[in-house]
Amino acid sequence: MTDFFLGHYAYWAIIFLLILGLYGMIFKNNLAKKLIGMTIFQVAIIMFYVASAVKWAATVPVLDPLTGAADAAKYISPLQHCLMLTAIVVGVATSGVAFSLVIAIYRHYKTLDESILMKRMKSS
Amino acid sequence: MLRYKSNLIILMVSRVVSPFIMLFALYVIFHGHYSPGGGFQGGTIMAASLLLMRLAAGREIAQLQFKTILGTPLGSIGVLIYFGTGFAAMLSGGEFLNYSFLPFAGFTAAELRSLGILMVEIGVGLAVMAILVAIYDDLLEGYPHD
Amino acid sequence: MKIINGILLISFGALLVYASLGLPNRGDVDAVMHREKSPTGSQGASSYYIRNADKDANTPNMVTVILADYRGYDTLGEETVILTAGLICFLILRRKKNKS
Amino acid sequence: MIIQNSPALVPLLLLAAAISIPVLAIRKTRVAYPVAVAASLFSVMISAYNMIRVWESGPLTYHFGGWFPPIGIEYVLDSLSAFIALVVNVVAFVVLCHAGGLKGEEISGKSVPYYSLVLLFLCGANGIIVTGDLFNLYVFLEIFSLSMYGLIGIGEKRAPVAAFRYLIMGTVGASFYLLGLGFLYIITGSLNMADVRNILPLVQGNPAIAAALSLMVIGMGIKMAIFPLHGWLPDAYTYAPSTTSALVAPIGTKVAAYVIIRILFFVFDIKFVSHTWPITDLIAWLAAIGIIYGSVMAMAQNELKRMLAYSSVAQIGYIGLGIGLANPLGYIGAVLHILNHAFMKGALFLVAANIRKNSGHSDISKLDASYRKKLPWSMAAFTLAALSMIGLPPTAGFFSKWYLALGAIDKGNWVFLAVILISSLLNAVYFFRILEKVYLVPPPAQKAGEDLPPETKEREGSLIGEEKYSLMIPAVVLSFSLLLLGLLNANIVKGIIQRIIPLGM
Repeated sequence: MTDFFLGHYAYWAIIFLLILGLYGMIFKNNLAKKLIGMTIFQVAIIMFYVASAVKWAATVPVLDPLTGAADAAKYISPLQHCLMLTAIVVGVATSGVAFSLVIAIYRHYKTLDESILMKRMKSS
Repeated sequence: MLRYKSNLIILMVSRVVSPFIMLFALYVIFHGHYSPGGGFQGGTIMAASLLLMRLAAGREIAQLQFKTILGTPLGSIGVLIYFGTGFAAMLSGGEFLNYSFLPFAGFTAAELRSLGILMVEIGVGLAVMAILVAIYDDLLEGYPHD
Repeated sequence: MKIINGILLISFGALLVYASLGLPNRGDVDAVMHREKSPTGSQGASSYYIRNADKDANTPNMVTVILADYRGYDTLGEETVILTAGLICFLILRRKKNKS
Repeated sequence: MIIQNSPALVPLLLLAAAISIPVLAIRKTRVAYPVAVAASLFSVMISAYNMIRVWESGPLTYHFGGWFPPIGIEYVLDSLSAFIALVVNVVAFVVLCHAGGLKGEEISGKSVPYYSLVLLFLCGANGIIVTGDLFNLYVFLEIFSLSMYGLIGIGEKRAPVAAFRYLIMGTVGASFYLLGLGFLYIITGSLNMADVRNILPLVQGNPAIAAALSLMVIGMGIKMAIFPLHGWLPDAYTYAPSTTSALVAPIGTKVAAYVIIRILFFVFDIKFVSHTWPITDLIAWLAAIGIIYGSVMAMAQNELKRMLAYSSVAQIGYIGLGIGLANPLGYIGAVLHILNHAFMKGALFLVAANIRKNSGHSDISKLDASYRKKLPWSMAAFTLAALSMIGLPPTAGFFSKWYLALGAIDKGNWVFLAVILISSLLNAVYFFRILEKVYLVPPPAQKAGEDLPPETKEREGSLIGEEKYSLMIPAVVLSFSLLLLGLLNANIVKGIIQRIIPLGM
C-alpha cells in the first residue's frame, strides 16, 4: 500500500494540475487567462511524461564511461525526454499563435473579456 | 501604455552580457553531443540574447543587429538545412534522414551519423532562433513606442 | 451550462485517477516500458536506445541521438511546427508598410 | 530513388515547397501561388502512383533513417491510407486551382505566408494519413491544426475570435491525444501502431488502456467535430476566407475521422472497443443525435456558408455513425462517405465562394433566379452537389448512405435507420429551399414591376455571362465527378475499401 502510494502520488499531483488547467480554460472569461490555463495543461502533460521516465537509482541519459551502456537499468528512459522536447516546442508554437490571435482580437474589439466580446460581436 | 525610455545602465549591461549569452548558446548547440543541450536549447538561448538587446535598446537600434524582415526567411533556411541533410542522404541511396549515407568520404557510419546530428542541430538552432525573434517582433507590431 | 462543465471536469479527473490505478509504480525498473523485450518479444525501444545510442551514432547523449537520428523525422516535423507558428504570426499580425 | 522512397515523398515534397516559398518570395511575392499549385499537382501524381503500387503489390512501408519499427518511425501505405491520401490531394488541388481566380482579395495580399500555410496544412494532413507511428501522428497533427488556425484567423473581422475558440478546443483535443498516448506508452512500451496492436491483448484488463482509448478518441472527436464537441466548427467555417473554407471543410474533419478509424480498428482490438469498453456505441449514438441536430440547425440558418457548416456537422455524423456501427458495412459506408463528403462539400463551398465573389454576400434570403443567369455553371454544380447531399440514386451520396443503412439493418438497430431516412428528408428541405429560390423566385425588380435604378440595371446586365472560367471549372469538376464516383462506387468498394476490412470485424 505504501509502495503503491509512493509510486503514484506524483501522478495524482499531475492530475490535479491537469484539472486546474482545464478549469482555467473552461471557466475563465478572460481570453488571456484561458491561455494561462492552456499552458498549465500542456506543462502538466509534459510533467506526466517525464515523471513516467524515472527509474530509481538511475542517472541522466548521457553515457557515463564508468558505468557503460550494458545495463539499461542504470539510466532513466531517454525516449520520454526526447518526446517532451518536441512537445515543449509545440507548446511554444501554440501559445505564440494564440497570443497573435488574442492581439488581433484586441485590435478589433478593444477587449479580452468574453462576455463583452460577445456583445460587441453581435452589435457590429 | 508603456513607453520606451532609454536607460544607460540597462543598455550598458545588456550590451556586455548579450555576446556572452550568444557564446553560451553556441556552446550549448555544439556541445549537445556530450552534455544536455542541442539545437532547441541553444536556439532559445540565442533568441534570448537577441531579445535582450531588443528590450534594452529599443526596436530601432536592435534592427541593426537583426532585421525583422529576416525572421521568416532565416527560419525557412534553418528548416531547409535540416531537410537538405535528410535529402542528401536520400539522394545518395539511403532512406530520408539516414545519415550513414551522407556523401562524405572517409568516415565510418557512426561518425557520419554524429556529423549528421550536428548539421541537423545547427539547422534547428537557426530556425528556432529566427522564429522566436520573428514571433516577438510580430507580437509587438503596431505597439506605440516607435 | 456551468454545472455541466463542472460535471465534465470532475468526470475527467475521475477517469484519470481510475487510469492511474493501472499504471506501474514510478521508478519501477520492471515496468513494461523499461523492459528489454516487450511482452510479444519485439525489441523494447527505450532500452535499445540506452544500449546502442553511443555505438550507433558515436554520441554519448542519448536524448540527442533519439531526437536527431532515431526519431529525427519527428524533430523535422516539429521544427516545421515552429516555422508554421512564425508564418501565422506574420500572416495575422504584420501590417502592410504603406498602411502605417 | 523515386520508387524506393515513394511512400514518404508526398509529405516531403509539400514540406519542401512550403519552406522554400518564403525564401523564393524575398524578391517576388507572385511566385507563391504557382509554387503551391505545382506542389499540389505533383502530390496528386505521386499519391496516385502510390495508390497503383499498393493496388498491385500490397501494403508499402518506409523506415525513416533506416531504423526498423519499434526503434524508428515508420510510414505505412495500405489501401486505406493510400486511398484517403489520394482523395485529400485531389480535392486540395482542385480547390487550389480555384484560389487563383479569387486573386487574393480576402487575404489582403499576404499570399506568401498564406500559400505556405496551405502547403503545410496539406503536408500535415498527408503525414497524419500515412504515418504508422503514434507520436509522429501527434507532431503532424500539430502542423495540420496550427496551420488551420492561421488559415481561419486571417478571414474577416470576426475570424480571429472563431480561430481562437478553435485553438482552445483544438489544443485540448491534441493534448488529450498526447495524454492518452502517454498512458498507452507506459502500458505497452511502444509507439508503433502495429507493435502496440500486438502488445495490447497481452496486457488486457488494465484500466489505463480504457482511459487511453477514451482520451485519444475524445481528443480526435474534437478535431472531427462530432456532435457535442462541434462548437468551434460553424463560426470557423463561416468567417474564414473562401479558399480556407473550401479547403478545411472537405479535408480538416475527414483526416480526424480517418485517425479515429485507425485508432479504433487498427490499433485497438475491435472486440475491446465494441464490447469490453463500448466506446463505439457511444460514438454511434452521439453521431445519430448530431445528424438530426446538424440538419435542423442548417434549416434555421440564413447564411449560405453557415448553413453548409451545420450541414457538415450532420455529414460528419454519418461518418461517425458508420464508425460506431463497427461492422463491415458500416465501415465501408464511413470510408465511402469520407470520399463523397470531401467532394460534395468542396463543390458546395466553391460555389459559395463564387456567389460571394460575384455579389459580395452569400445570404440565402437574397438569392433569386438572377443568380442562375449570372452563374449558370456554378448553380448547376450546386444543384448536383445538393442532390448528392440529399442522396438521390445516380449520385455518389446515395451509395454511402445505402451502405450505412445496410449496416444499421445488419446491426439490427432501427433507430439508426430511421435517423438516416429522416435526415435525408431534412437535407432535402434545406437544400430545396435554396434550389427553389434559384430556379423559381423571380428577381425582386420583376416581381415589384418597377424599373430598377439605371446603375443597378447596367451592373446586372454586364454581369450576365461573365462567370469566370477559373472560378467555375473547379466547382463543376468536383460536382460532376460525383456522378462518376456514383457510377464507379462498386469498383471503389470492391477494389479498395474491402481489401482492408479490419481484422475481427
